[in-house]
Amino acid sequence: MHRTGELSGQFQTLEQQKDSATLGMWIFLATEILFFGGLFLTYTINRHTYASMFAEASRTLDLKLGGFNTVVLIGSSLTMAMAVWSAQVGKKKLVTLFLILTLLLGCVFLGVKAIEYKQKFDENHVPGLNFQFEKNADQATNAHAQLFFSLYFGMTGLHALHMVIGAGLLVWLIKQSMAGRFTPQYNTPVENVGLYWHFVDIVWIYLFPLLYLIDRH
Amino acid sequence: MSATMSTTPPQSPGYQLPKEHYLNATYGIRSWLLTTDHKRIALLYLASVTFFFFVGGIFATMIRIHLLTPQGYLVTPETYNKLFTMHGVAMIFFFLIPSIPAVLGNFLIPLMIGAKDVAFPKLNLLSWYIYITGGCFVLYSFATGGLDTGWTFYTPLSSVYSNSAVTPAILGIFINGFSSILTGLNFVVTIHTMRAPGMTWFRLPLFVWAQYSTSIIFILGTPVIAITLLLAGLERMFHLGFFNPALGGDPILFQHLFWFYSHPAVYIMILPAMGVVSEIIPTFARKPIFGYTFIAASSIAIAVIGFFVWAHHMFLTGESTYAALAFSLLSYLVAIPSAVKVFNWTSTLYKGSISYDTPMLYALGFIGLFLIGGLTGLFLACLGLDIHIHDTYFVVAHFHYIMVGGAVMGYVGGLHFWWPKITGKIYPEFLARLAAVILFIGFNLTFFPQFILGYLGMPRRYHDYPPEFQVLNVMSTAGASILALGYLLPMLYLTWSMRYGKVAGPNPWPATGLEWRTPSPPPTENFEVTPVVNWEPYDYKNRPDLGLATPTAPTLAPAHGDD
Amino acid sequence: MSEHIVSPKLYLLIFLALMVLTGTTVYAATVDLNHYYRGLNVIVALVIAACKALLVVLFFMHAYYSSKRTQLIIVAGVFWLAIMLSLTLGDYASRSWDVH
Amino acid sequence: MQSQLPFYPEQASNFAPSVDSLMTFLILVSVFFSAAITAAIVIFFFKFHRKSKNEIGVPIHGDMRLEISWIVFPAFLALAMFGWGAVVYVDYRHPPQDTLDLYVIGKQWMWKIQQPNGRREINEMHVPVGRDVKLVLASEDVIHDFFVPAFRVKMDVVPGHYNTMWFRPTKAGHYHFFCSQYCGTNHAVMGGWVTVMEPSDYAAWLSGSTGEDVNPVVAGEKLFAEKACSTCHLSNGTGRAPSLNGVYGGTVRLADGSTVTADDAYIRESILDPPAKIVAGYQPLMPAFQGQLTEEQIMSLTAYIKSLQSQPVPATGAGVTVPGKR
Ligand code: HEA
Ligand code: HEA
Ligand code: HEC
Ligand code: CUA
Ligand SMILES: [Cu+2]
Repeated sequence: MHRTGELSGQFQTLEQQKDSATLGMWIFLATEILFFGGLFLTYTINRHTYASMFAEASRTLDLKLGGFNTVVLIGSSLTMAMAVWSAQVGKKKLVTLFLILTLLLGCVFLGVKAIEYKQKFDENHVPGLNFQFEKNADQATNAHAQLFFSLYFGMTGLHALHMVIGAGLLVWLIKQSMAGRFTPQYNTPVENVGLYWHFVDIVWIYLFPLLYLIDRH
Repeated sequence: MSATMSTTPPQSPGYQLPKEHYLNATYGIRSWLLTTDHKRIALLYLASVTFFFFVGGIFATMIRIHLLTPQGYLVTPETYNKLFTMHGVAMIFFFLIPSIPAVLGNFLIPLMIGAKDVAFPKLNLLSWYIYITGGCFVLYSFATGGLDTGWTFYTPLSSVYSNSAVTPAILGIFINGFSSILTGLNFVVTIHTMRAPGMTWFRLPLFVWAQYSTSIIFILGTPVIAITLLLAGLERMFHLGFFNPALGGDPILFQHLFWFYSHPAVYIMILPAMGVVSEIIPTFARKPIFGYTFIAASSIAIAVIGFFVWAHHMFLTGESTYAALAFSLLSYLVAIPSAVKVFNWTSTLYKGSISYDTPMLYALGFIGLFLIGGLTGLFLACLGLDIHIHDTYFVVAHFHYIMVGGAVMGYVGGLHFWWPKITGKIYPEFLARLAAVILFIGFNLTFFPQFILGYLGMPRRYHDYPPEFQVLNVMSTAGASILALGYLLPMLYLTWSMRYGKVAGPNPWPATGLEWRTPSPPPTENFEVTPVVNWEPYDYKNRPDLGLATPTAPTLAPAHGDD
Repeated sequence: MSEHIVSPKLYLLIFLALMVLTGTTVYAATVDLNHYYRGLNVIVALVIAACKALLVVLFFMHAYYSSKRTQLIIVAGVFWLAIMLSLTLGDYASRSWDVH
Repeated sequence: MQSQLPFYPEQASNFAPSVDSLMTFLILVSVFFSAAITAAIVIFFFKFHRKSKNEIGVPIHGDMRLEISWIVFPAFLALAMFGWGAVVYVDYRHPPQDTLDLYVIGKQWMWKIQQPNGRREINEMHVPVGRDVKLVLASEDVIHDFFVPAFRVKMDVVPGHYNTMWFRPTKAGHYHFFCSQYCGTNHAVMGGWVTVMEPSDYAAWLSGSTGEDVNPVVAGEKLFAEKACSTCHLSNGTGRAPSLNGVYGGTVRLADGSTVTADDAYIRESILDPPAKIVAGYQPLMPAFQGQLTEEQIMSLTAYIKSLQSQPVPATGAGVTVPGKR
């Protein structure tokens, strides 16, 4: 991703430069799969061992907020895709507009997440801080419920961190887009940030059922 | 295809260094610390991994001195435990894993494929800074309380019980992981998109194939160790329970996650060294390597199959019998591509024109020591035998044979081989051969007795051992002092040669790779004109530019079709 | 790299499909499917998530139109994840077969 | 223990000869390959040493038949190693029936061993020669590993669950055992001695047990009352919980339709984490005892439950009560 869209020294052609950037982005996303993969493995094993406890703990999460956030995030993926499209067809104004929309939706997501975290905090459901699952829960129940919430915070926290980084990248894109940098010939940064943003969306697509939707009957 | 190449001047003694090259293109600390030139970054890595090798080596020396007597008089038990842990951490994560990839790989990959630089030069510099940051965290941990968990960080010892500075060490290794990932990413993209015209996949030097395979592991393995250590660190900081059975967690899960990375990581350490050997042998036998395709493919095979064997470190943890059977069988499978390499290297010598310059001595030493290390890996992968030798000195001997006898020998050999390219100077040949022989002898004396110790039942990580094991331990310590001397020599004469060595010229050996077709040291942009490749790798017969005799008249014959 | 431009209509369509799937997964979680087959609830949830992820990868991320090389990287990432999950879970699952 | 053969520790169990012959086989294979390759290198060195400065080698690019043969031949040897190793290992992981069961608890940095009759030892283990011995291993803190070189056996001792190992001592004597998994500061001194005795000596030694040792069955019975297990687990099965009489070693049907064998690990799990496996026909009422019992207490409870096999069901249906409880 070169700042100006000019050819940087190590490359021979713009084509080669773009090819490299895209390849690099995809490889990075492959590492991300494995990075989250370790968490998913930990989750799977614990959920299997403490199935009923996980179901019980999962039911304390706010399904409405979680569902709302899912819609918001998928929506932001749509606007991100539209931003890429606008760049590809050369509608410079639209690029900026869609990037801003994406950023806004991302912020809404993070805001809701913050509300949820606050609730957990009030309910003493934050591991490591006076964790207490139910009023008179015994030691073992507490420990197993804490496992669920550790994973909940670990997974959503890491996901949120990715969102924050994504938001930072969006701000950077918006600035450039306002300067009219992105053209049908040069839009690799938009495309690549797009790829990243969609990936973060996919992670959430898995987190939502795994954390919020355990045996809600 | 005619071999019309006109870049290299004809061989003649009395070379001059090129007027301007990457070392003197700009001056000042800033020009080094902010450089994006892959060659300079390689030198930054060279300095830093050497530093960590010293750190690790000093710990190793103290370990060996302590083990001279059964009760050990040098240090307390706590300190001893810190010594081997810090030795392992410094050597593995901060010396051996980055050594060949980040030093030789960085320097050579663009030169070998005819590119001006790697695909993402800034990312490359960033990798180095990340590495240094991680290193600082780890050094901080060493300096403030040390680290006594073993390099494997098994929970719940590391996450609950240890009183040492575990958290900064874990953070350091976590951070360092991103350096590996970025390096691997950079290499893969570079190899895919930056090859010079004519540099097809099957004309790539085998060193590049090895680096490519290594990068696959960097990319797909490293993230897992990152998340694993992050979880262990969080568990330690916030008293969570992922791996702590007292809170419902599972310590075996940690081992699965740890070895999912750390077994493939051993191939990160050996594959690049195999790549180096695959360059050295054809050069000093002056003939094409035997079975190019098989060596190239076996690198990829090792990288891929290497991901299927990790739980052979866990045969006695209580993993299921079925899992143990599967992982043992797969471990034998991964030995086959290594065997293929060994046989092909040996066959390359057949009907060669062999000279025994220093790099060749290291390469042949590598074959022998890697062979022993690899074969004893088969003992450990053998389920029935591992019951007895697991976690004994047999394991310690196995991995030092591969990592010190194999990987470090390959690294030092590679440094000698490309030293003329890196510095433009030749090292003193006699001293260099002497050092190679000293290292070989010292190494075997240090680590061979440990196989016997292991089979006799001496567990590893013991600061105190039954007296009947003393004789073998004394032998090992004696060997280690020879080994230390052996490492001291190259450090001295290589440094000396940078200033006082003879000027090497572009292609002193001569070798066939692209990197030898540009001045030594190369200019910042590597090649004056983008090279065009129209010869096969390691092809001496059709390279009149090298100035060597050819069996037939030096006609410009087609590059292939010779057999 | 030939660039393929996906029409906004298709994007919208994918988005709607994702919404429908989200609704389905929420609904499916409120029904006791485990009753029919042990663990069916999780399986359904994961299959739906996989479908959603596939839609995003193929169309939002243009993998459907990308080079073989890009597709190979995606497959490799998923495949390696599968190695990690299947071999580890295989250990856990087969421990209880050792009844003696 | 100093051995007669300088490269082998003493052979004192049924596994020692099998492991040693496996070792011999692998050494032979290794020597074969090392010798062949070293010989090739040395011969080529003398034969193909560079004769003149500008000489080059004969270009040979490869040979398909060779490649295939050096893939296939090692593969066969590898399979042989795997197969033989697997046979020994599978045998080791499956203890025979009717073993002498000892409980071994590792904690930083000592070993507690309990004989079947309750006699306890610390860093010492007495076993009879010629009898199949099974060790049930538990840890109070971190991972340890019980390793007896002369028996060629070892097994990790993992907190949070039981591992088992077995062997049959074949030679009376005194053998070192070690902790072979790094476990912190005094890992190196966390060892002791296994004494293998003639069966009659062993019996005598066992009965010489001093009165201080609390029989685990008695201790377990006491705990069973103290922890109020007895309020639910009535022995006639009329309580809210299943009767535990004869449970041990049998097959239990679970609520989800599957079955399990009630071994040590199952009893342990049932106590620490009851919801994990619910007995068919019962509600998940039982509180989890994780964090409230030491490994030793769990073993006593298990020993008690095990002893219920042979006890006749009390006619009164009053369950198991121990006089003089708190
Ligand atoms: C660079 C590092 C490196 C490499 C390349 C290897 C390579 C191999 N390793 Fe090793 N290993 C380590 C570093 C390495 N290892 C470390 C650090 C540990 C200890 C970790 C710790 O606990 O701290 C360890 C531990 C270790 C164990 C666990 C031991 C235990 O704790 O009980 C096992 C078990 O299977 C094992 C097996 C193997 C095998 C089968 C190979 C194979 O890849 C070897 C293949 C090579 C050959 C086989 C030689 C060439 C072949 C021939 C000439 C033909 C003949 C071949 C046949 C007949 C098949 N290793
Ligand atoms: C790349 C990896 C690497 C390398 C290169 C080495 C190199 C050496 N190691 Fe190793 N070692 C490990 C990786 C490595 N090690 C690992 C992973 C462990 C396991 C840790 C654990 O259990 O957690 C281990 C454990 C280990 C043990 C077992 C400790 C125990 O279990 O109790 C021993 C014991 O002998 C040992 C010895 C040595 C020696 C003598 C060298 C020598 O080769 C070192 C020689 C180098 C120097 C000495 C420095 C350079 C020389 C000079 C600067 C000259 C001047 C110096 C002097 C005169 C002193 N190491
Ligand atoms: C509040 C009642 C209650 C108490 C107190 C209680 N249990 Fe239980 N226990 C049950 C019930 C109900 C079951 C059957 C359902 C299940 O498997 O969880 C059970 C099952 C078991 C089982 C498995 C039995 C089988 O047939 O497979 C064991 C073993 C056991 N309990 C041991 C104990 C021990 C030891 C204690 C005391 C430390 C104890 N229980 C205390 C209610 C109780
Ligand atoms: Cu206990 Cu080592
Ligand atoms: Cu391994």
